[in-house]
Amino acid sequence: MGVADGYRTRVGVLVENPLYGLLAFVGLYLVADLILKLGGIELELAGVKVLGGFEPLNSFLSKVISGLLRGLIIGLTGIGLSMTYSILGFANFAHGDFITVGAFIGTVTSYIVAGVIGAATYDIGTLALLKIQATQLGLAITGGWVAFAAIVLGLVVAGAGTVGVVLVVDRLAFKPIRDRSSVALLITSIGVALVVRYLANFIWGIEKFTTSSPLDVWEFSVTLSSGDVTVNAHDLTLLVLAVSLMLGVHVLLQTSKLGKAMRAMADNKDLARVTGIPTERVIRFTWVLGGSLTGVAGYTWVLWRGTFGWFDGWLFLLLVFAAVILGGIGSIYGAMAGGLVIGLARDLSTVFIPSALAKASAFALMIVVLVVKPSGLFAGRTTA
Amino acid sequence: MSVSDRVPDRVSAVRDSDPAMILLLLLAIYAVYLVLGSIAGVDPLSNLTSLTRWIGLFAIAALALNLHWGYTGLFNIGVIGFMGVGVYVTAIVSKEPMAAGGGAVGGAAGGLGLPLPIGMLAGALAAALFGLLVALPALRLRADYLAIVTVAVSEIFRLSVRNGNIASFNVGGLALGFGGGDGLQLDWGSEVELLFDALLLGGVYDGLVRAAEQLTGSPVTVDRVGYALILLAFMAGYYALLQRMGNSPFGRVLKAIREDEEATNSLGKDTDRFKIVVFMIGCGLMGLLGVLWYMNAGGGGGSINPTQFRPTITFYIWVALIIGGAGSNTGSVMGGALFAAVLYRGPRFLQTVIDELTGTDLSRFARQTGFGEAMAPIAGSFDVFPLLLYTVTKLQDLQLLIMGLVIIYLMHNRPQGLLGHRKEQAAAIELSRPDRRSGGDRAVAADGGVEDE
Amino acid sequence: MSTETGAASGAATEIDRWSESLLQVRNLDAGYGDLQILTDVDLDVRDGEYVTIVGPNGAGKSTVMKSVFGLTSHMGGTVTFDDSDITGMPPDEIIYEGLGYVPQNNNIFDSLSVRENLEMGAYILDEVPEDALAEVFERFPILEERQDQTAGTMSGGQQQMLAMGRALMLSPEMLLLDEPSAGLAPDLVDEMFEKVDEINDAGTSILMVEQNAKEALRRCDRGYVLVDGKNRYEDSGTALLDDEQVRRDFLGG
Amino acid sequence: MSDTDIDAPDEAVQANVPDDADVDYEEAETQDSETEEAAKHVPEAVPLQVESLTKQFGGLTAVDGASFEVEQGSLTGLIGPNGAGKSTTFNCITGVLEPTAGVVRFNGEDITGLAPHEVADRGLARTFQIARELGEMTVLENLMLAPMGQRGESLWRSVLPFTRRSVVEEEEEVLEEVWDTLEFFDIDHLADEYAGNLSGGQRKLLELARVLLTDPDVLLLDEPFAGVNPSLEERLLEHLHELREQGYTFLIVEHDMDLIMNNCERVIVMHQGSVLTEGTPEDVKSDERVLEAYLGGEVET
Repeated sequence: MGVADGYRTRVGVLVENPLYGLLAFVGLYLVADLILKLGGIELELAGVKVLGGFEPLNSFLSKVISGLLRGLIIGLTGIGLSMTYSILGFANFAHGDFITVGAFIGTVTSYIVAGVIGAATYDIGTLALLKIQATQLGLAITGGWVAFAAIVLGLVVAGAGTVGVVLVVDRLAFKPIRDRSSVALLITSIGVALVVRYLANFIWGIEKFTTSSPLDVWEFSVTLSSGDVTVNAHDLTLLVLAVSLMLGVHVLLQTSKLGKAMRAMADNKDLARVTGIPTERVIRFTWVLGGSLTGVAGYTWVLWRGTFGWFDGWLFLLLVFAAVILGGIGSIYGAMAGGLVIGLARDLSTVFIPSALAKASAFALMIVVLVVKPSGLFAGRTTA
Repeated sequence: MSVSDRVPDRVSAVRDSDPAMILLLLLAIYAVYLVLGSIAGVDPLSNLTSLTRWIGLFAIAALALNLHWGYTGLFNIGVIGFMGVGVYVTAIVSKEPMAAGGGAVGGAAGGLGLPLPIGMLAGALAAALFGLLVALPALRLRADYLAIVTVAVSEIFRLSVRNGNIASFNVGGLALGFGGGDGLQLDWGSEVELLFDALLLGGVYDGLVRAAEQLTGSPVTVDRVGYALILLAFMAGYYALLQRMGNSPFGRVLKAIREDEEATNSLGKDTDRFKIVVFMIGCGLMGLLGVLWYMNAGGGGGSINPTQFRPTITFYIWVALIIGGAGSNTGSVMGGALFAAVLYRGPRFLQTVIDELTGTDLSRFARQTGFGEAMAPIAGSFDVFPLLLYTVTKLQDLQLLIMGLVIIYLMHNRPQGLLGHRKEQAAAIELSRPDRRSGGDRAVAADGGVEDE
Repeated sequence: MSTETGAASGAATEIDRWSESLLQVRNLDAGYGDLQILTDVDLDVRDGEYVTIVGPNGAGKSTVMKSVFGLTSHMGGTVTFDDSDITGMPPDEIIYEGLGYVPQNNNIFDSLSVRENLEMGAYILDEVPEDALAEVFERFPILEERQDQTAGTMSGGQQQMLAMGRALMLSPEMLLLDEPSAGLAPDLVDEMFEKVDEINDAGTSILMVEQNAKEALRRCDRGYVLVDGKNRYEDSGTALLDDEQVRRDFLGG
Repeated sequence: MSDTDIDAPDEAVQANVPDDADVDYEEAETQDSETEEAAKHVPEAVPLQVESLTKQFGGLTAVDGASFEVEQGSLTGLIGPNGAGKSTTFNCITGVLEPTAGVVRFNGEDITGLAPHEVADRGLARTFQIARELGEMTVLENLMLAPMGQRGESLWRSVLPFTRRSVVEEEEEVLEEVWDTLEFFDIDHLADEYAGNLSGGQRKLLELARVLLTDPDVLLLDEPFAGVNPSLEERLLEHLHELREQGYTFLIVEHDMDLIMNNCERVIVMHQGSVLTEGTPEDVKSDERVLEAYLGGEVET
């Protein structure tokens, strides 16, 4: 199983070389196709369409924007996944459900703040179970100071609450088997994922909830000849938040003592121990950092899409894995970059293929990367 | 089953105790279900057939997964994808033909109309080939990467069949297709009868029909019983096949790959070839399992639909295997049976029994109430009964939560499974000391004299 | 300083001779898992002394180091440092006792910068000890020059300096060096040995395991020859070096 | 595995005497007269030839143009100080690592860059420095695995009813051979034990027994005596000599010098990735450069 590095297999050699040529061809084809589509040109060969078509510029730009925003959420989530991989040494299949935790805890907080302070007509139980139409709460970041406060508090609690859950999970599920194989930890994480996911189901039920009230969210449009490109305040919130959090993580890892210790531990656990770095504390800090980012990412998803269900975090996890693998598992900068690539790939793929296959194409991209460059694009380092 | 006739009786008795253990467990499970069922007045026939259905399916599933993970260490968490390929291809091959453009509705699609056994063979073959497609790039990856790739592939499959563009297409004047988001009706006739016929057991089937008509007067019951029997037969077949595969030099190499691939390679075994072959075989078995799983929705013709192919069932199967203990076929069957009876069917059955006993309809209560209503009395008057009731009514959803806890518990406390470590030697014969040399003349070895023989 | 304790093969009784030693290893048995490597090893390092352990391949030299630093399975005997019993203590506690350890391989954090590596060396302190850092930079000017470089991109010799620098960040009383010359080009080996001399001259006791026996014995105060997991000879470095029997031991008597 | 005797694999080897068997000795020109004499000695057969083998890991050159040969039926020692590149050389010969440059010839055939199982298949088998026992398999299973090209390794032969019988018969033959080997190494009392529960020395024995069962021509043993107790070591050595007399060829990496010097008729000394010298133990012992290499410092090569 530990075949990927150093040790050669014949399958690898067989598969790699013709594949590079094929990949280059596909890449060039897609670029050419895109250019022709944007120009509205269609090339036919013997009556069969081979290249081009029509893709309005505004639709294309909307896809780019949507892809970037999705990529930011993926990246934000991926940082935590990547860190736990490099410091604890396993692929955490419960990570997707930590998004769910953040989304629910944050939204409940926002509902309660907006419902109790603002409208004061709902009881806390109803609000906490998200049983009312959110439009009545006017939960938009530009919807007045109460809504603004509700959203900011929601963000904070989403982060902090997820940290709490994650720490409890680590203490109960992962710490007792810290020294076991990565596969044992991985299987355990699947168990954790089921518990968390179905606990959310148990409490909030299977219906998706919807939050934002579109009327109150400010929109900014640019009109092109082919139509409008629109961005709203929640998109911008996500952009600002994600970028600043990523910068924050960068600064933290580069300058803080614990951040450096995390990188040190990701690099060389034995040496970290010999040097006197308190490994358990570093692990706890890893969960805190990863958990808070993931929780916030969950809440920003709610803001951005305006809806969330108990199963969504799990469905999202594969995209996050795709991003993290693409960027080189273990590297947080890889996770950020991989997130953007996967997000863009997912949304831009709809230029070429039916939108139902958008997600599939992102997974396919991940598999291609695993085949061509198993160590990821930011290869060579397993650095947090 | 794999016992050679040359092996002494004493030994075969020991070997045979494995199937005996399985039988004993099955009997115990049936007894509990029958007793509880009769208390609650559940029809014993439907009680037993639906229990058998799930025991059979999960045992088969655990056996197939055990070949990948338990024997060879291939971390496949895309089982449902391979099941899907199997059942979809079978559907297309064996569905009634439909002329292209004939169906007015968009997604309607027919098949090639070939006999069901051929369809099943094609389905298993297609799943094996799909496995090859995954294996070529993925088998050189580390276990955790292979896990991610397999689950991604199963999702790619699900998303692809959901896509409307291949819901229906025209091949040589026939409308074939995957049905898109609407899924496919498995209208290949009475699959149970077809399978009995294929096994040249048409007479047995007719006998069953006559017996059922005398007993209950319903032909549906025949299909239920027949389906249960078919599943048990397949379970026995899978078990025999995999035992034979495991108890052979072939199986020995698989175990060796699981333990240390590089060392095995250095002993002159072409480990890549073994991994590819075994991955394909396992995927083929999963493909066939897919057909069995969806062919008969508890008595009637089945249907398939992309939402059924979410990874949830994969995790069920993993829990079943972990309970039984990866690496042992006997353990896999027992794990599958325990999982089906206790964790999978258990909550629903318990709910039915409670319904019958209390004369209530708990599932209606679940629809009417929610977590909030259940919690409110606790806050007010410490009345936990509504929460308990809600919990009971949500048992079906909660079973996955419980499974999660079971996984965590087993990984912490019994990573070798409930049955513990089982010493199953991978060889075609019993590995005892050959008769010609009794324990007494070990001295020969001490001076190295064996070489002269 | 080195003359004071060197050539200590005097006639004084064992107990008197070593009563004041900083590190005392007595009857140490140790190994990995169930595999015993060391049998009955005795070893002493006095305050300020420079002691070398040499011996043929596979004699268990590195295991002695690791056992002192709590990285092997302890099977018997005692290790005392600075009058406190550190037998079986885990490495992250031993580090508080004033012992520094430089492993043979993987002894730096590759992806951290040089400066960050040094800061990690002083992790257990609240603040980065500026004076210790200045001292390390003074001793290894190349580290100051390259303090922002990613450690993994430096040459082998520089990495070895960095590993020593990291261990010196806590100003330990004693430094354990495991084959510091391994894998270094010949001219770098000399430089490395000079650095060890300097560190010792500044008052830090040294216990060093070396493959490069000739050079190590020439420079140290005292040496031990380890064969088959037991210490066979002990004398001043130069005396050992001239001993024909010792030379032959390296090629298997 | 039809011929299950542990017998001399001679014919194939004898037929393959390379014409240029002595070419590579020219590299050893700076040696004293005794070694030159050794160089003139043209071996009967040279099953294993390594020419200018080089292996780089990134910027580090672990093996730097090493050339040597192993004679048919010899017990050859490969020694050198830590970091001399012995294990890397082993890994390059057996296909675990792909050499950066150079050629490995086995029985005259260029086997450079073949996969480990292809190398093993040609009769060049190896053991590992740290025993690679298959922990969750019993000792018997570990050994039953080893014989090459078992019919039952084909899935169909193992599963189909009408071929199963031949598999069973073969298994019985293999089992007998395995018990012989178990008794030969006196570990038959451990037969049903999981290999993971064995002690370090027992694992070494198991690994040697296992590799012998692959019926190789040449065995590459990586520190076979590490962790083996002295009495066991003695018996192992006896076995090695016995096997060598039967025609097996051994190349042994070992750090215990006594052992190499007393048991090998040829010794190859590696230093800093290349071959410093080779010859009889006496030659090597009296070679001042070898001692220098071991004591440390620069050595003129």
